[in-house]
Amino acid sequence: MLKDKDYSNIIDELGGGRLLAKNLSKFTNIVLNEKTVYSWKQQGIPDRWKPSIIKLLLKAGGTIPQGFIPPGMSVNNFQDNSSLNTELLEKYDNFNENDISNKTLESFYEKMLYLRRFEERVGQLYGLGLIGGFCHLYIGQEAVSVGMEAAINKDDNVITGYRCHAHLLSRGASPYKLLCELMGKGDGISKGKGGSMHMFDPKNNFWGGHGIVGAQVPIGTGLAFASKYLNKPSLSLTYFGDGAANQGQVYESYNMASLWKLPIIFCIENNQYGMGTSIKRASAGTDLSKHGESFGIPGFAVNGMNPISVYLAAQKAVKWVREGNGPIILEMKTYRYRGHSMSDPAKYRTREEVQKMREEQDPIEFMKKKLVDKKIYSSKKLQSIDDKIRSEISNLAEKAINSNPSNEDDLYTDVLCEDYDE
Amino acid sequence: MLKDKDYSNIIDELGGGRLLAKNLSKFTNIVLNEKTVYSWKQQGIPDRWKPSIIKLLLKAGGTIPQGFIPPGMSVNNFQDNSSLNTELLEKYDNFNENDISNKTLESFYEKMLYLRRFEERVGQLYGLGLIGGFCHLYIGQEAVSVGMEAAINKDDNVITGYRCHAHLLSRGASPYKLLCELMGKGDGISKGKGGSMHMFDPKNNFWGGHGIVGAQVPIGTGLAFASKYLNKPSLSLTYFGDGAANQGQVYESYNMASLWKLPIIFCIENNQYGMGTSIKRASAGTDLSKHGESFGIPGFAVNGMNPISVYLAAQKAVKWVREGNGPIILEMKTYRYRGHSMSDPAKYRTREEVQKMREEQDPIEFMKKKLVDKKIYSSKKLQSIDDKIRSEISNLAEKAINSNPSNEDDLYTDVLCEDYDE
Amino acid sequence: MSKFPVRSAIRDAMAEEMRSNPNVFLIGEEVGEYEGAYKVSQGLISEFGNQRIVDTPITEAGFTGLAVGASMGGLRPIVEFMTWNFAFQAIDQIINSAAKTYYMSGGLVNIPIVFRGPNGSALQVAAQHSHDLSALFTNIPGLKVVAPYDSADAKGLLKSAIRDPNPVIFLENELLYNEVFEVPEIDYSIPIGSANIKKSGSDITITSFSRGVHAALKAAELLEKENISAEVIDLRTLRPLDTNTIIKSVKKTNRLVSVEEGWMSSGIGAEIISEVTSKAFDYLDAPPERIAALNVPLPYASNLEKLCIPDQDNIFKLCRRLF
Amino acid sequence: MSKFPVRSAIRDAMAEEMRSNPNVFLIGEEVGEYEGAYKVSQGLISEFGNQRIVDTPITEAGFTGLAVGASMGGLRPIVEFMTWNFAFQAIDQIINSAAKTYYMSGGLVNIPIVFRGPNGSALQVAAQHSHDLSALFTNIPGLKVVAPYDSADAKGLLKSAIRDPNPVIFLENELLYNEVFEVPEIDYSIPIGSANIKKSGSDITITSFSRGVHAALKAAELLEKENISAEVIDLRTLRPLDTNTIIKSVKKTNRLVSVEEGWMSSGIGAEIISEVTSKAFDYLDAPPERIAALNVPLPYASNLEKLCIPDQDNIFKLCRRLF
Ligand SMILES: Cc1ncc(C[n+]2csc(CCOP(=O)(O)OP(=O)(O)O)c2C)c(N)n1
Ligand SMILES: Cc1ncc(C[n+]2csc(CCOP(=O)(O)OP(=O)(O)O)c2C)c(N)n1
Ligand SMILES: [Mg+2]
Ligand SMILES: [Mg+2]
Repeated sequence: MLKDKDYSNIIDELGGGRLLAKNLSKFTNIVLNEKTVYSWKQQGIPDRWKPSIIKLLLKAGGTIPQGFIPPGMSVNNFQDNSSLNTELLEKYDNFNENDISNKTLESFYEKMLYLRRFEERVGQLYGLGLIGGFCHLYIGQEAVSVGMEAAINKDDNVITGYRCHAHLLSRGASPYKLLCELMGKGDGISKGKGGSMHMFDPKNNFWGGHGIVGAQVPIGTGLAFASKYLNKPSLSLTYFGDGAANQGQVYESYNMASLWKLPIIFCIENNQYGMGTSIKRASAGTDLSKHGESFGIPGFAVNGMNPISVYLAAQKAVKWVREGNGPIILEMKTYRYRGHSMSDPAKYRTREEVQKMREEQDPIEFMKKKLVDKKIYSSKKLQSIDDKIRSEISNLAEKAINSNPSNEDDLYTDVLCEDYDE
Repeated sequence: MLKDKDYSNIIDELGGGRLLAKNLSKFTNIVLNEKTVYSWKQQGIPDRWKPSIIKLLLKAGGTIPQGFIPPGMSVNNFQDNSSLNTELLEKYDNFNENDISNKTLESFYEKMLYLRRFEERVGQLYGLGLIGGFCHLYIGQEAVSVGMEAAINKDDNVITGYRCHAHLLSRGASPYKLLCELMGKGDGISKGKGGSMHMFDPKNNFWGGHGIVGAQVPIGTGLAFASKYLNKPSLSLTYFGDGAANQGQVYESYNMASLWKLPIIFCIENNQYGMGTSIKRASAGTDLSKHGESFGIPGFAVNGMNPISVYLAAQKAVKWVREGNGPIILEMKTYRYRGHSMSDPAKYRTREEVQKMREEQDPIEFMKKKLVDKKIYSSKKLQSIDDKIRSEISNLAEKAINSNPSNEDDLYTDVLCEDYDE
Repeated sequence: MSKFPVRSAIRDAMAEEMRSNPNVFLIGEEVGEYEGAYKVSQGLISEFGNQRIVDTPITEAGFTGLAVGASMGGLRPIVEFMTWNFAFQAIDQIINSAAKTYYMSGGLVNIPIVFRGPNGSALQVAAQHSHDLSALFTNIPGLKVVAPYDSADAKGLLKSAIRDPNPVIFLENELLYNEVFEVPEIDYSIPIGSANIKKSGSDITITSFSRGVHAALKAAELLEKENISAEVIDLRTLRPLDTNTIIKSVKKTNRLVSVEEGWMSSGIGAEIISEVTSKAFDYLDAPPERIAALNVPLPYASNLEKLCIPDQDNIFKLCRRLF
Repeated sequence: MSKFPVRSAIRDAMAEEMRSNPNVFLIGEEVGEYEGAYKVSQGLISEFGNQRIVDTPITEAGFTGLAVGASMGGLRPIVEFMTWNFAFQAIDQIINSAAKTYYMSGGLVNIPIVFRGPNGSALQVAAQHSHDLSALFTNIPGLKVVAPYDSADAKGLLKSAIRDPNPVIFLENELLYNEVFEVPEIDYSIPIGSANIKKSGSDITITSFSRGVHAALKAAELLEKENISAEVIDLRTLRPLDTNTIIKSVKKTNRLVSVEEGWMSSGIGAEIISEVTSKAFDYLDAPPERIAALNVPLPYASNLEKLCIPDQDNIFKLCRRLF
């Protein structure tokens, strides 16, 4: 808390009550009574005026007293830098592969492998008829979720589309609850009501799981808006696909995010296809990371098949956003090995194309090799990790299969936050 | 019509039926039977295959026989130039003020003045309670409509939002019918059913008059789609405001227009305000002409208070589009003198700001001066033109006032194109 | 009791709730510096600042989705649509994101949010600016739909809506903004879901909501002169519908006329009649009837427009026909 | 007569109309190279080329508006929504641009266009992918709304829709795509606006449409066993509703049950019941009733989902209760 003395200081530094009232009125377009401002000397400055006052202080070249800036934020959050400054972005380029600890490298491997094995099992369960509806697997894209997650905090918010299992697991959601959800069980994370495409885990700050292409983008922007409104240091990591990137609401979100300098990373998972349509047939400008430029949002493309590249890019983006520079776009060049959903025969691309990606760019194989080359892990150890993951998932799947289906008494719950009249 | 011989030539030039079938199949992703292609030697090449064949011919360096390209189009319509080429745009920079005839200059003055006097009268009639609802005047922006119209043909399609009176008049719509519409009369261009915001004049290829901000932009894109589909040389001139420029569907339209190289001019009338919101508070990137760049659409800003600048820019844009280069964006920097609509007190800007524009940048005053300086017209002549316009509009207004209100029998007509069951 | 126009009743409800809960904020086009296209948010920006009274670009889909996200992030957005017509651009976010999330998340994520603005016809603003969206929203589980008539209800219901943990559709009417009604001076709110008997009567039940209530009350006066005693019910909430109050009334009066300013097909009247025939069929002494906007897009010309929206005379005639 | 699944009936209708009118084209997501997310447009791109079978980016608002403009420009677009759920993003263009333009232009500009795709629930695709939009569209003047059940109707009605000079909403059902029915081998079309009596009966009228007809017919069989003779009406068109056929039937049977797979409030059943009580009140021997999807967003879990959509047993029980 700021002491009375400091308040007087600030107000005086800004020319006293009358001038400050006048300037604040001009600055914010809100007419302020000078009496009100004088009263702040005694009562303290209300929170909602602080951002504007900080901005005025910065303009006037004044110093900002310790404690006046909300925790976790920096002066940058209040600086006006409305035009795109790519030079500035370069200042954030100080993350290096060599700084990544062995432990982190190990975790990349384990986490990606977990996602892979999990999705493979989901695919099998689908094949057995134990999972229904639409089901979109993440196989091939694991580096993106694992690399991004490693750079953010638990307090940050994550949101994505229907291809959401991996992002949930990366956030720390219970794999058992996910499996139950997929099989329409009462223990499901949404009690079996949401299914593969609609899962939420607010405790882990994961906000869905959205079935409507592109809809999560303004919602993710809203999560960033809330962080800023509440003076929280958390950012919003908003994922969407190359197909979704054509949606009008994405551009509306770019505009608002930039206009209001919201703390958001727009993370495009460009896996080259939106369902059966290759990006070349769907986007006039295939350089998706550049689509924010005319809104003053910087962006760059990242090798999304390499968890280390993803992690380095993510760190840079996180720092950029966290320091109050507003939004940034990361375009992850990645690839999905399976069909768009379980029911897609994927005739729009050749087997060879897929095979080539698997052989030459697989993120898990890449990490395997890296760990062995760096002598962090032996091949034997790698195998034992795989075995452990497989058996863990098998057990969970078994348990989920044997759990009870969704409770019919729950049919009418959760429509409204109160008793619901049928 | 192309003669049989020519068909054989083309098919042979492209390697004969088998190869052509194969190449066309690859090129269009449509599997074609070689027999079908051989049959074209006798029956002629179906229209729908011509564009692809022309493209193949161009690729192969072959010559395109006279008559094979649809009338009014050029080879450019079929060339692939998918990435933005601003250098190319410079090639279109060969329009010059000195080439503009005196007659054209005279017409700029007369037409702008007509629009001004018309809208002034509309404002008066609104004040008298003879016009109701929402009514948006064009006063201040006249140079845009007059300059653009001078560069397009009657066959081209024009569409805009609710601020549509001027664009209709420029297209050649009946001022009497407009006045009747505004006053809810049976003689109104929409029988009094549409009012100020919803007027259509298909005979003059004017397609509204749309009340929903931004909605006309995809519709205008569809008009361009139809021209291309029907191999017509007409283009679509699609107007919208700086406020509308933030709408997601505008970006969706940019994408499709560029992807499919549609013949469309996106003409942004940037009058600095969307209702009471200045562009600075609504658009993160205020350089609206650049928002197409990431979609491969070139654009430039134009002095929209000067009909000559508008006309030169329009000629360039029309040539660009007409020759098959796809869409282009023109951002007209303009200004409206009146409130957003008749009910807007316009407190969001100062009187001085408006006054300054009127005094320093008025397009009509500019043309007046130009005509006198160039000794094309005397001041007396200018006054007599004004008098003539005023009295013409007065007479029409009088006639419209005395005409019959909308016919109550028309209440149930025009809901569907057939008898409508109440 | 003091007298206030509906406009300030709505503004006061927002201001009071914003004072008591710092997480309530207002977002929409022209709500801030312009103080509302219809001046409903007059004065709010000077009290709450532009962090809490947020002017948006003209991007309905975007800012509606943003508000949904903000509510996930712990805020309580009030979204103003300049008019409900423009909400069609945002309807996916309202229906698919706001209304369905609580259920799809198995109760983990609720969306406390109010969507408000003027709905239905005004004066001569023609088809694209006169759409009444009531029927559309009442079809959808996960939403509450409120459509008050007078100032006291507007204020009391809006306060409930802002406090409600669910998404609430709040339908105002431009032509009511200037109408002045009494408002209690105490701090109060009115629960969502209860209809109000505006005038009790014994011979016929007339239900309506929003501006339709005015015409219904006038029609009741005309009926009184013919010795027909009409009970006029202001529905106030359209979803959940207060069926109990309606049924009770019909059991007493044995006749029903529903009045609405939206279109008839699959409308509010259709719903009420179906509920009544299902639950009180044997009490009906005449076919239950409905009156609604004529079955055409609203025309601009004032003479045509007037014919389209039900007025006291239409209602009066329809009611009298049932005797 | 030959037998065809509904899927190919729809495809054939499009192909035949495209052959006879070069200005008819199909536009939507994955309609071309992928040959339709549900394979409805299978084979069309190889016959008509990618100028007439147009794959779009995932931009529903944009391509719907584009289609409206194309129809102004002289074309006859068939717009496929991958499913109708996604049309919420385009609803402004459907309602404000397509439905209202003919009226607003005083008859100068008509919009010949067909919007089609699978509507309502499928299997376990959950709330955001199971929305039934029937009720929403039937509220709106300027639109025609068609919802066929079998192959012959799907083909005949779609041909009429494509030839229609007005905007037509054509609601298909994913679960019917594989169902096989007889289709006449002649060149035919079926006029929009006429219901079809699928089974005649004397004791009760059951109305339904789209997949609901299947359950209604099955329920009629069960009723038959209890000596209740049900007349089953397939509405086929939801706007304009063929009220004559329904009223005539009710005057004969004196009982009515409406079946729909969408939600009940302000739904199709509500409309039918209100029309029937208004025009045949004295013929009713029991309250007219309706059955619809349960009043919740559709859950994913198969056991819960099954409870939500009316089936033959629910219908049977409801009908029997009326005797
Ligand atoms: C608004 C909307 N339109 C269409 C769909 C159907 N659909 C589901 S996923 C998808 C492709 C999306 O592709 P992309 O954004 O690249 O994500 P990816 O599936 O590749 O992860 C489509 C068209 C939908 N769910 N929502
Ligand atoms: C979708 C939608 N949102 C809001 C409105 C209300 N409205 C009408 S005009 C307007 C401002 C548009 O500004 P701009 O595009 O700059 O055009 P201008 O009026 O300056 O010509 C607004 C917000 C509307 N008609 N449609
Ligand atoms: Mg993709
Ligand atoms: Mg403007």
